[in-house]
Amino acid sequence: MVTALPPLAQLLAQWRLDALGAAFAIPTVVLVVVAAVYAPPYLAQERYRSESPRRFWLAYALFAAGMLAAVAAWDLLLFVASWEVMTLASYVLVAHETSEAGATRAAFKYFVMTHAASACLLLAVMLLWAEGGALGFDGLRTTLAALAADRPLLLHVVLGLLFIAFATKAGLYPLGDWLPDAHPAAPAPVSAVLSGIMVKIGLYGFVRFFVWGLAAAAPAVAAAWGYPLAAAGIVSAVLGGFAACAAGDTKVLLAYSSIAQSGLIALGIGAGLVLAPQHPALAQLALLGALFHTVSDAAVKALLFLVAGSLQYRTGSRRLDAMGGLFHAMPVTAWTALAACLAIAGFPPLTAFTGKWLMLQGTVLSGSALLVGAGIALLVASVLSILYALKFFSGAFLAGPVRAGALEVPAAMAGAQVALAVIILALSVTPGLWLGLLSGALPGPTFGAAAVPSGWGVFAVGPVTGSYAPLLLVVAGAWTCGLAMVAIGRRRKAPRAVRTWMGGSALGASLAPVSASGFFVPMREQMGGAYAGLRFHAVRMPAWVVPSVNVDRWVFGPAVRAGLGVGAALQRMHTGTAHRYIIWQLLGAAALITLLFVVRA
Amino acid sequence: MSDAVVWGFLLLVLVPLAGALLVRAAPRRAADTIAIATALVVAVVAVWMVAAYGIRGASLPLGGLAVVDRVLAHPVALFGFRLDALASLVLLANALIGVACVIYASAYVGPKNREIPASDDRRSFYFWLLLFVGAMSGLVTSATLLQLFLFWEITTLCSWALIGYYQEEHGALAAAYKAFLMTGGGSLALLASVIILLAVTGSVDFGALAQLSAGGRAGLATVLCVLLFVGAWAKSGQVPFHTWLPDAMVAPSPVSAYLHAASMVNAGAYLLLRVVTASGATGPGTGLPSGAVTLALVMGVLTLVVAVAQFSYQTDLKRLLALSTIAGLSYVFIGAALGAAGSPLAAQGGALHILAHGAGKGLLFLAAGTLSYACGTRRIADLSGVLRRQPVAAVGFLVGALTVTGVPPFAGFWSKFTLISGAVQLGGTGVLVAVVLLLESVFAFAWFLWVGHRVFLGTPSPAVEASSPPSRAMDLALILLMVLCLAVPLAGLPLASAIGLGPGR
Amino acid sequence: MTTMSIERTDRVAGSLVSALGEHLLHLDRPAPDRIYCDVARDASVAAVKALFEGLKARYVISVGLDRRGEGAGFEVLHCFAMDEEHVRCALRVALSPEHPSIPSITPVIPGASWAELEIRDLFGIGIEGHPDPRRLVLPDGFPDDVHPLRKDFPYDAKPPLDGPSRPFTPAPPGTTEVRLGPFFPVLEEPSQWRLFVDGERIVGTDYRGFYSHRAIEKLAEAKLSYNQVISLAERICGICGCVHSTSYVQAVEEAAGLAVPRRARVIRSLVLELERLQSHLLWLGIACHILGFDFVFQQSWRVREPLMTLAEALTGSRKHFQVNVVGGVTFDVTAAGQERILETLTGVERETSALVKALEGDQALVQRLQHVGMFTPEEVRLSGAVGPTARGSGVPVDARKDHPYAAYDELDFQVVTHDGCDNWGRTVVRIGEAFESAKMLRQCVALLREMPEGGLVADVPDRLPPFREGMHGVEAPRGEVFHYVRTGSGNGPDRWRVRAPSYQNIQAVPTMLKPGTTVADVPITLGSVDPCFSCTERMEVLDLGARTRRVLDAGEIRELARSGRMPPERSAR
Amino acid sequence: MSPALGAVVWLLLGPALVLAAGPWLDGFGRRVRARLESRRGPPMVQGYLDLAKLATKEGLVAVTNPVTAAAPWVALAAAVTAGVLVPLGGATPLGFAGDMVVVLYLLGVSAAAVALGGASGASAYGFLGASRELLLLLLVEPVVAGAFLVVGLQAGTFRLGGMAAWELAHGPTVASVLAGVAAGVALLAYLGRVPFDLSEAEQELTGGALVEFGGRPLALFRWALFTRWLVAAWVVVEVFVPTPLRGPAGAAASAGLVVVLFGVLSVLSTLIARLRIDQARVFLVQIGLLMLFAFTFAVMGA
Repeated sequence: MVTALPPLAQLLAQWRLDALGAAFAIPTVVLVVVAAVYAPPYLAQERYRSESPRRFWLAYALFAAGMLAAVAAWDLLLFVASWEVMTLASYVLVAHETSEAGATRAAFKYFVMTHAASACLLLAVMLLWAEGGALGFDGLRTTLAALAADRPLLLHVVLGLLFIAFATKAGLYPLGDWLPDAHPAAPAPVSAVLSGIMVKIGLYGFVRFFVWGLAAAAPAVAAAWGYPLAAAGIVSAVLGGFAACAAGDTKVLLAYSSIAQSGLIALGIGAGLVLAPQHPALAQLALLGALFHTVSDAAVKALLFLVAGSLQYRTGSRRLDAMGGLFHAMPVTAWTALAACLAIAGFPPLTAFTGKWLMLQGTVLSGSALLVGAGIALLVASVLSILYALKFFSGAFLAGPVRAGALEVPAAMAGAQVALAVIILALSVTPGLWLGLLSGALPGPTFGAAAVPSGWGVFAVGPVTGSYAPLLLVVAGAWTCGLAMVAIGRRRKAPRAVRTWMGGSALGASLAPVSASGFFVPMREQMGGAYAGLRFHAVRMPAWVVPSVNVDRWVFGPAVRAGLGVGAALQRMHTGTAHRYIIWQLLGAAALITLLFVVRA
Repeated sequence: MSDAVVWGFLLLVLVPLAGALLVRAAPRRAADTIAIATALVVAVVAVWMVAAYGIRGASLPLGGLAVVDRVLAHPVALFGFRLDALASLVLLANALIGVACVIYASAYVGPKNREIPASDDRRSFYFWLLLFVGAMSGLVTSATLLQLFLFWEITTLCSWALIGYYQEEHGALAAAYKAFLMTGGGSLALLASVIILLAVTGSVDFGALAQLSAGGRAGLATVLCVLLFVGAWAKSGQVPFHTWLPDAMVAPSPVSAYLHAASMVNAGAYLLLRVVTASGATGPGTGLPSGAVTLALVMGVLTLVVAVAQFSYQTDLKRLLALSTIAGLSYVFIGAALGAAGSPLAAQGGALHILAHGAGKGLLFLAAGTLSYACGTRRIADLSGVLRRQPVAAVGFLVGALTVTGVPPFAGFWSKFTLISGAVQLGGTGVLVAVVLLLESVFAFAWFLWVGHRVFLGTPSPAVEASSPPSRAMDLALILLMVLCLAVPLAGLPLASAIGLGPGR
Repeated sequence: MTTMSIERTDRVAGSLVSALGEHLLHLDRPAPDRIYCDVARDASVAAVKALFEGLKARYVISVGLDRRGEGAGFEVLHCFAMDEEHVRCALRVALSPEHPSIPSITPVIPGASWAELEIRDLFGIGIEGHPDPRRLVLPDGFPDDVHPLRKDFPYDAKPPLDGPSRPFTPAPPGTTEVRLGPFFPVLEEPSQWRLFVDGERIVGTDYRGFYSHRAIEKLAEAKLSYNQVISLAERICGICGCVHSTSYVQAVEEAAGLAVPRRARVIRSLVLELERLQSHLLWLGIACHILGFDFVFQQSWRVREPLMTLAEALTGSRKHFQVNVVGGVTFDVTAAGQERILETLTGVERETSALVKALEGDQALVQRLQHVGMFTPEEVRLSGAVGPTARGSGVPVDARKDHPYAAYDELDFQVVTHDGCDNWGRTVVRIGEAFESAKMLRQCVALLREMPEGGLVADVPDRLPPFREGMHGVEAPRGEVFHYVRTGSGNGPDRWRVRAPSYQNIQAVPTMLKPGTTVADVPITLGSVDPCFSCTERMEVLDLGARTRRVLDAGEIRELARSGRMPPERSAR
Repeated sequence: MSPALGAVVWLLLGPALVLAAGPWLDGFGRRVRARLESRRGPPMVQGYLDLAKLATKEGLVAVTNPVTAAAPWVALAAAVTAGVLVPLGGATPLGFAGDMVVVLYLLGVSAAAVALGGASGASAYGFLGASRELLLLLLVEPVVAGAFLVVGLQAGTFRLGGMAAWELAHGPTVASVLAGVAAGVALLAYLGRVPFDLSEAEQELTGGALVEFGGRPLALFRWALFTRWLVAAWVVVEVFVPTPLRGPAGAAASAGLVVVLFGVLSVLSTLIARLRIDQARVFLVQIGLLMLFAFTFAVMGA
């Protein structure tokens, strides 16, 4: 039994950044820098004027440090501490707009829910420590293996606690209910980092503990936990997608999409865990898919949140209804948004396709009923992502009144967006390169580097189960356009611009423009109820609690009153009348005799 | 035994006493200077003592009384001073938070206070406060139960005087009287326990109970334990004596922060830890009787639940904090009980929690005090948007809340982590207790955050709009405590790790 | 027959006297089964209530009259029908010649809304308390104080077009406006429906019709002779060849007290049923086309084609049969024609049966029709809807049975009804009626064969008695066509009021578009009443000389159409 | 011919072939339909004539922005690219560039480009059409993809060449037959033919998503639509009823099967009334169940 904490200095020295950590740390650094470039002009908005920029930047720095520390910590306690620093700093960032009730309420919900999850993490860590006697990650596998051998029940409890903690952070349904509130409330650069990276840190937890630790130590247990993880992933991916389709607010839409994407990644990780013992090659594909999707979604989702921020910066609203036709007014934002939307929709040749494609192979080809189901759910979720991506883009940039004038955001903001778009394109056309690098992050003997398929090119990915070369598709598409252009003849002149007519008058003259969300109501109707059904509601204290804990009322108060009462009664007895004393004596004697009888009997 | 140790112990008790007398006699203007200087000297001495002897340990036996020796037919050590890791933690809390509170009080108690404007003459206030500092130092460094009891009664007296300081304030005298009755009544039980112990075992050492239990008289030992617990519960406002502490919130905020959060109320918890660490874990023939340990554990958890259950309907910020204090102290009681049940980590965590919680809760009270000072109200409903007006208090409140609820990297995390890990190590019931503690942490956290949101964020309410700026002294005190909240683990963790179970130390 | 009808009329008159009580000023029975009651202006609403709610009479139409030339004032006639009693009755309300106004009955009978507004627009008779007093009939720009149907307004006058336009109801907040029309694929004629939709679900509608009001009533009253009006009446509708003319001549015959020869009456029935049969097949095709089922559309029209050829062979024309003349018909159906009818019918009946069988088996189609466009019997009554629209809701209103005319009293046929109250109900009714029509056509041929040829026209006096009234309904394919004729002092009508069935049925469509209906259900619901509504408002003008091009908006097109000149270019564009 | 050379040749020739073949299907489909409706119908080359007519018309655009301008091109390019990935005559020269999932996704891109085009015009009809198009995509895509996955699952690969080879080697299994039927029926919806043409429902939305397009852009959209018909029918044929013939004979056999399949689809499309979106959902869910049965058999190994 451990009798004391190890010295603090020793604890604080446990850092190590392995390939797995780096796979999360590098996107973190990139996103944190990009969002930091975006933030200054964004925060100069009127609505943030009264907030202290120092507070923001201090929290932002802590936030970044916390995230990096969480992936670099090589010690359970340090991991927990970094985790909480990350949460705490992000809470301050979410609540940045202190006078806005909605933002603070969201921040509150966020912090409380994630803190409750941290408590689970803490308890799990304590159990691991108490059982294994070591806090370092080096001993983690040993501890897990020992637990699996000796105390499987306890191991499952620990894993269950870890599951709750990571699932909450990763926004998996229903534990991630904070997400749709917190992400919209935060300033856009913060939302970008929250959604791009912090949510992924929750998934890092899954990979670190379940894949890196557990799958190597106790494959059977890991496979068993793969099922609930994949199931949570499926539910989140589908419900999140439905909710995103139903949303009318840009950032709420993106927040639900984060839940959905997070669910997809969890699905991949879960599938990897399940498959690892029997089909290591497919497991590898699923896990690689999940990791690739983590990286690509980090860039895509961050970019989308920055775009949502830019839209809010210029239109003052987050509602798709209030926007529309912004393509000409904000060309840079529109182009980057287009890249991100097409990417998140999973259209080849853009980036999100790769991850989904690999996960699809990993799940369906396994032939396991549950995983095939997961594959179909993945398909549904993919189509939903197409729906909400197109809804977002068309609602903001295409539909509605055509806006004139230059509304483009300041250079720093546009620059940040462009940088992310470039990253997305880089990830898109060279999937083989990144997958090769990520396969190095797959841990342990099970998914070791030896299992990496050979012969993957930089531009083409070709496992036996599928093939994909995005650049070639682009070439074929371009060639097709060329042929078609030849076939239908050269355009003599540019098409003439006319106004949209309806019912005898031009749009904008007497007819109100079509609002984006109004025409996506079918989506709202058909999909809105799916997620909202299980949102958390405020808890009220039952009425009986208040009086029942008032000890003064039912113990001390009566005691004091009784004491005073006895005193007063005694006082009244002393009337000075002789015969009353005699009566008392007789009564006393009678009582005594009765008592004697009772005692003897 | 060097002279330095002797001087150290003497200074700890005598400097505040002297300061108290001096401030009483000095002119009104010099009172602040004298009081702050005294507190600073005590703090310096305390820090030095802890640094020098905290882990190594130091003691100054003073022997007993001839009369008693004769009656019991052998020499009994009735008095003496001792400093070890456990005492160091509490001493640090007492001395460091003491400085902050005295500095704070120099601005808070006076005519500028919008809630309760008071006279500029703070001499009697300082008198009681410094007297209390001395008494508490003595209490912490006492080597025997008897000496501890004597200082104990002095702190009760100081508490009575300070709660009733605002005599004109509605309910102040009644609250003071109530606190005095309840804590005083409790100490009668403690006295009884000490006297019987002395009569039966011929010792007033902290380990005497364990000897009694080991000596085959577990029944009597249990009864004495319970009597001793009653004293400790009453002092620390634990169930069923938890009702005086919220009422005592009519006292000036620095008093609430110091006596009723950081220092005096810890006495009961400290006593228990003292007895537990001196007794060792329960086991066949050793340690405290298991029945008493179970009772302590059960009452600790009960207190926790009862206190937290009352959070939800509090309208007064300080009453809420008082309830939270009750809950916080129950951690220490639980830690002690778990320690007695065999987990040294839990006892260490409990000890560290005294310091961590003291710093955090002191900070919370002072932050709340700043609000009532500046805005003239402590009602949660009347306050909102304070962040814009009183940023230091707001940040202080947040830091305090994060500290007492155990969010890393603040002090409370380390103490709670150690304590709960200890509970988890015990397995079985320990894990259940750990779950309850974590649930409480989360709930308390949520509640504090919610109150914090209501009070500090949003648009300023009329009361806040009209608020006056806080004084520098008050902000300084807040900042000191914030630093403390972060710095506690640095010194506290090594000290706590040095606490072991059993008479060996 | 006549005795029976006199007894019936006595009974109804009795109940009218007791129902109207002191409101009744005078009761007039100029013809069998026709009652006219004079009531005071202020008692008109109470009288309408007594009739509509007390006696459960069916509202038909309200007619405005300008009798200032006869030394009286204005007059409004609220026409009702007591279908079970086979009696038609009208409440006559005399109004002042200077500032005529009448309390609105729309709050009691929602279906009276258009009729009242039309009286307001065309006669300048104020309607007090109308719930939606927007302009209805007058075109945009027509001055508010000019009322074309007043006798002092020359039929060829052109007032300055600087008056107000009809405002549309704005879309409720949060909804989007979808405009169907003025030109829309399923509305073959101009009318505009504005649907306020939340997504695909409808939360409200606004309608505007009367885009091509042709002022035929004014023309007839001002310029035409009785027999000239027949040609005009036939051209009211593009699909029906003779229902309006039949109704008109019968109203004139009723007013003049003319008895039409039996053979002429049988021929009228025969042509009317031929009409119905082709019309229902046409409708079936269009309904299926609306539903995206072009297969049935093509087949249904193919099946209908022999009927059109038959019509041409019998009358000389595929449409506009020119069968009627006041007092009889213009041609006989010869033996060869009779043969041809029977022959054609056999083929049509066989093929229609096959088509219907295929339709009823198509679950997807049935599902699209069932429970859509719900129209309850009570709503039928309130809206005054007629024809298959009413019968699809189980209301057996049918002028052929209720107010027999032509040879229908001699024919054996069923009034087809359906309790579905939905689009499917209306479909089933039309299909059933098509077969009933075929049956009746055979009966007509049989009747013609057994009666002697010749005697197609009654003796008609040179001048018809002036200021006599006739009101007559004919059951057209879409429902009862109603014509009111008041003979004039010359050789033409003094007042001719036409009420097409669609006039009431279209008013009922918003009721059928119950909240929750989706956009996809609108065209077929509208189609289910087989609305009879013509031209676009969008027009592009190419100036080849200047090589420019302009898009004209509604106002500019109007200006161009009326003035014949290009409107000046507006700087705003 | 070396694989690399084959790939280059097919990359150059394939798109031209696919582009050329698509419009013929339109003429063929209309002829089939006309015959069923007792009409003569247009000539077989009507598809080409329509495109030629539209290409010469002046372009009118309600909203000018790069996305709207690019949408028709993307729709066409994606559909054609999908086409060149499909095996023909037993050869899959570009099989390394994309598998079955890529093909389905590219067809999805093509459909989404139509929706984007429809949504850009601010016309209520266009928007409703786009909205319906996307909802339909949501319903049909998993069904069609699922049916293909069944074969992929059995073959152990998503490579189209591998799937066809497996199907040939193992003959029709219970699972693949069920999946084939599901895919065939779902094709109606996938191709946006009646009864699933509700996104352009002329009688309701006057053309729906494409209402604001005319001239060349409309020509391209129509061309993309024809190509989608071709490619989808083709890939179904190659995966579910692969021909054992190789080379030109194999290509001819496949083409014959595509024409037969498309003819059957045209008959079905003529004989069913357009569904409302809720009916379409019910219908597709039923097909989806069939697909799930297929999966069940596939997982069991049947």
